Parts: sequence; structure tokens; C-alpha cells
Amino acid sequence: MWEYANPKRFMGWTRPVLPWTFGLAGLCLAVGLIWGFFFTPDDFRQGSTVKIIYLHVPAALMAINAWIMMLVASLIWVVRRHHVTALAARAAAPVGVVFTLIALFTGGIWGQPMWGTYWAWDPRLTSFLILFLFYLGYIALWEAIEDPDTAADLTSVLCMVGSVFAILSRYAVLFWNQGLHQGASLSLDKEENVADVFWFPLLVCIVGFVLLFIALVLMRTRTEIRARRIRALEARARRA
Amino acid sequence: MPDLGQYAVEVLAAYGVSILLLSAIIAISWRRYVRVRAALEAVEKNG
Amino acid sequence: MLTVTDLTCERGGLPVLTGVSFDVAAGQALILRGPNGIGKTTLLRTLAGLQPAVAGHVTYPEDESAYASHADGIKTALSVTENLRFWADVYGADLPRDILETFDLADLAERLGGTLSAGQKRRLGLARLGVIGRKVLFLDEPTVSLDGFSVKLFAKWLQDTHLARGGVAVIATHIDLGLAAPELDLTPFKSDVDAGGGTDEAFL
Amino acid sequence: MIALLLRDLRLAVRAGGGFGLGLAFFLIVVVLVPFGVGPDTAVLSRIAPGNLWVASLLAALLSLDRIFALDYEDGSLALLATSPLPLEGAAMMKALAHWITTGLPLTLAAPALGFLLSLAPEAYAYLLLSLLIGTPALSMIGTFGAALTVGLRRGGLLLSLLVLPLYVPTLIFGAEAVRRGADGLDPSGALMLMGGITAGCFALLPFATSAVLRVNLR
Repeated sequence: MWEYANPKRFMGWTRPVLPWTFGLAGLCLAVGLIWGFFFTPDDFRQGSTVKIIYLHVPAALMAINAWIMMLVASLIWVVRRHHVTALAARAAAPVGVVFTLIALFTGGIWGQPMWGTYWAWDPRLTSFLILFLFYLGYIALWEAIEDPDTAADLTSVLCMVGSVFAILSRYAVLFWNQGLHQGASLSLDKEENVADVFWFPLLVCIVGFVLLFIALVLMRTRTEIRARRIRALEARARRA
Repeated sequence: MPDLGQYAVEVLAAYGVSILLLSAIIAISWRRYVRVRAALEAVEKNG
Repeated sequence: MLTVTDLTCERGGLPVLTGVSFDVAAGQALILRGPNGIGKTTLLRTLAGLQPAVAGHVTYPEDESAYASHADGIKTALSVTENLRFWADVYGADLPRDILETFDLADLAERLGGTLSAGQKRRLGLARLGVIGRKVLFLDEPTVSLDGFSVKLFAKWLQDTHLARGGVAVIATHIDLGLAAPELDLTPFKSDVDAGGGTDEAFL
Repeated sequence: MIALLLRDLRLAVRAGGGFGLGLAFFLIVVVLVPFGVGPDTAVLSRIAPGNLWVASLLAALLSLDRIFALDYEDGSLALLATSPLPLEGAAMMKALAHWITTGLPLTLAAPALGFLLSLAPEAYAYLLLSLLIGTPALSMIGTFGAALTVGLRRGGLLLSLLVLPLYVPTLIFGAEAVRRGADGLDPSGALMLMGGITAGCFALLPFATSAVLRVNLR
């Protein structure tokens, strides 16, 4: 299995996979969002704002999953030193930032009709704000370090330490403010509360977001591998 | 166009901004993809 | 006492030296030669354990090595004696009574590190090696900014004290220290342009 | 290891600025707050716990980049890494030295500044206690951040960006403990959680710090 983490092998198998992933992601997103936006009824309590669920929930889910993927990739890099995993973690971070921003923005907009204010220091929204800061620090560290292996090592350690502190922050924030988030109607862990009419398009959207994330990470990882190869070739040319 | 009622602005803004952000990350990633691919081809041709 | 077999070291992701092998017996020194950029510093840092070797083995008695780089690690706000005492404490050693005389620092004992000249700082940095009492020394350009007299002083300490006690030293230098020590020219070990190893290999 | 601690403390005293600068910064931030929010003592008293905590956090942040930068530049960090001293221990001593030169003075000065913000009288003990328990964690987390950025020429701003999110839990529990104390509630829960964070930081972060330092010395 580790064979596929060799840069050349990775470039090989991702080339045919990439367009299919993008195509499927686009299809799922188009179907899910159009279905959700045009063909679902309004919620009797929330009115049309329930339509935000098709963006908010998948984005929030993927914002966290992107970080978890970066954590796993960092661990693999530290243990097995497979270059592709380190570069994939780097490639995933900006995508995670975009998902986090979408989750924050749609959450805030949803807050206006629900809570009467665009921003409330609700524990979940606050946690996403903190996650956003972690993403920024991670990306900034990658950008600041010249040597790619040093950068991979340092960002991996930061990702691991950051994960621990992100979880701590989550609990600290809960302790600090009990919150306004009405989990029952919109969170996934209580999916039985989401009526089927809302659930199916939401599921399609989630699949779409997952596929879009995979496609973007594959594409960006390919870019990172190529950039790294340019660097290696130039370093060798300088020595010749 | 479905009737969005009193929250039309909020819902449309959520969709608009989200799609804009997604398009932006796709566009940026794609642009860099093409550029780096071209740069690598140039380096490989010379080397 | 020090055995290096088939060592490959890298700098910036590419191997610079391949297949370096040598032995240094107790009481012996080895002088590393080679043009700038050949990888003398890289080799010494690899030997000292500051960076991992790409391939090969380095063996010497555990907890017996010390490394001295271009920088002396002198604290400008501490006096000469305080600087030395700190390193003695870190290594759990006593400050040898004649150490200041050996390196011609007796008159400067209470001077602050920041007020020393470049050569005086270097002598203080070398005196650290006399304080910590390690047997295997990796010295990178130890005589930079030393005058002729100080070079002799250092060579004398190395020969009469360190090597005489069964120590070992690997020294990268461009000048003649006046030691009866074998020299190793690193030029033949220079890695080929397409040599394997190095972290960049996966991308080439 | 004690030798390293003593050396760092001696350097901080001799180089000047070590003790004084952080404290002066703390004072200035606290003095500026009333200019920003107005002189109403009721308002000031309500926001005092959070203000004192945020101000001391920023003051601790100020001197972080000096923890390793000087040792890195003059080469003593590489010498320390090849010395018999375990680098984990060195990292912990560095954090301890930073705490003694900044965290401890801040803790001791905080009650005096509490008067300026008309902190509720019941809260003084908890302010002192929470800072005493919490500032060591700030120093240890900061030492980790300083190790991450030690090889960078202009790492100061990046260091703040990396460290501040890590400070969130400590800040929340610290300020919460003082606030509960001021409101006459029981702050022991917050204090205990913060103590747990501090203990966890000192148990785990030295390893992360030394790993990062070795990478940066490569």
C-alpha cells in the first residue's frame, strides 16, 4: 500500500482519478444544492433559512475532517517519512480554511434569523473561529520555512500539538459559554431529528463536499510534488 | 425560484458567498497547478 | 576509538559526501582537508550527531564526544570564568586550575565575554574543550581569527594534553597546525551528481 | 540543568529589560483599557478579570522570541544539543527561566493593577492563584513556539500567530476562575482544569520542543 505514496506512483495513479473525482464532486454538489435550494419545503419554525443546512453542515464537517486528515498525514510523515503525506497535509490546509470560512459565514448568517444577531459567541461557532486560527498558523509556518523537509517536520509537530490544544479549546469554550446552538434540529449526530425531505439532499451535499475535498487535495498535492521536483532538479543542476 | 420569504437576503447571501469561496479555492488551485506544470516542463526540457 | 564506515552525508536534501571511511586510534588526530563547500562542516555535524547520516556507521564511545563549531557559544553578558564554569557544570566536570593559563586567558578572567576581541573569544571557545574533558573532539576551523602565537598554544594543548591523555580529534582546517597527524582529503569522496541517497531522491 | 537555569536568570538580570520590560508593558496595557472603555468603575470592575488575564498573556508573549534566539545565533544551542544535558530538560529549564523572569513578576504585580480596574475585593486571591497556576503553562507553550520559529530570521510575528491560539484554553480557565471569584461563585473547577493544563504542558511539551529544536539545528 505504501507503494502508492511514492511521488512517481502517486503522480501516475492520480492522473486518471482526478478528472473523475472532480466530475463526481461537481455532479453531487449540483444535484444536492439544486435539490436542497429549489425542491425542499421550508421548515415550519425556521422558514427558508433551513436551506442553509446544505452548505453549513457539510462545510463544518469537512472543516474538521480536513484537520483530522492533516493530523493523520503528519503522523505518517513523522513515522514513515513518506514525502507525499507531508505534501498532502500542506495541500489540504488551504482547502480546510475555505471550508472553515464557509462554516463560519453560513453559521453567522443563520444566526441572524435564529438568534437575532450575526455573531454570537456560541461555543460551536467560537470553536470554528479557533480552528480557523490554527489553520492560519499552520499555513504560515509552512510558508515561512525554506527547507521543505524542515518545514514538513515542524508543521507535523505543530499539527499534533495543535490538535491536542484544539480539543482542549473545544472543552474550554463549552465550559465558558453553554451556548445557543440548537443542536437537535441541525446536527448530524442527532440525525433522526432531521426529516427525510431535508436529509437526502443533505446527504448528497455531504458526499459532494467530501469528493470536492478529495479532488482539491489530489490536485494540490500534485502541484506540490511538481514544485518539489523543480526544487530538487534545480538543486542538482547547481551542483553539476 | 422558490419563495424565500423574509429571510431571502440571508439565504441568498449564504449560497452566494459559499459558492464564491469554493470557486475561489478551485480557481487558485487550478491556476497554480497549470503554472507549476508548465514550470516543471520547462525545467525538464533544459535539464 | 573512532570508526567511520561508508558514511554518506547530505546537505539541503542532496548527498555531498559518499563512502567516507576512516579510523582514528586513541591519541591520534585527523586533519580534514578539501576546498570550500566540499562538506567538511557537514561531515563534522554528522559525526557529532547534529544531523542524521544518509548511510553508513559512525562508532565512538558513548557520551565522550564534543563538537565545536564556527560559533563559540560565548555569552556576552558573562565573564570568561563564568562562561567556562557554566560548561563545566553542564558536563559535570571541575574547572581545571591551569585552564586559563593554558589558553592565555588569565588576565581576562573577569572580563565580560562581550568585551573580548574575536581572537580572545576563539581562545575562550577552545578553552571550553579543555574544561569539558571529552575524549572525542570534532573541531570545525578551530583556528579562525587566532594569531600565530595562539595557534601554537592551541596545538600544544591538543598534542600535550588532549592527545597525550588518549583523546581523539577530527579537525577541519586550512592551515598547518604543526601536528604530526594524518590528513584526509575529502575531494575523492565528493558525491556524484546523480548519487542516490538524500531526501530529494524521491523526486528525481 | 540547574546550571542552565541559573545562567539564563543571570543573563536576564544583566542584559536588563528581562524583568522590567514585560512588567512595564503589562502596566501600560492595563492603564490604556480605561481610556478605551471609559472611567465607569462598574464597567471596569466587570471586565477587570479578563483584562488582567489578557494583558498578562500579551506581556508574556513579548519576550518569547528571546528564549532561544540568542542561544541559536551565538552557537550555544548547538553546543547544548551535543552536551550530556537532555534537550528536553533544557527546554523545561528555558521555560522555567522565562516564567521566573516574566510570569512570576506579572503574577505579583497583578493585584496592584487590579486596584486600577476596581477588581472586586473577593477576586484578588483568585487572581493571584490563577496567574500563579496559569502563567507557567504560558511560558511552556511559548517555549515550544519559540523553538518552532528559532531558525527564522523574522519569526516574531509568526511566533505570536502560532502561540496565541494555543493560549486559548489557559486564558479561558484563568479568566473564568477570577470572574467566578468576583461573582462569589466557586472557582475551584476552573482552577483545577487550568492546573491540569499546566501539568500536561510541562509533561508533554518539553518533548515536542526538543524534537523541534533538533530539526531546526539540522
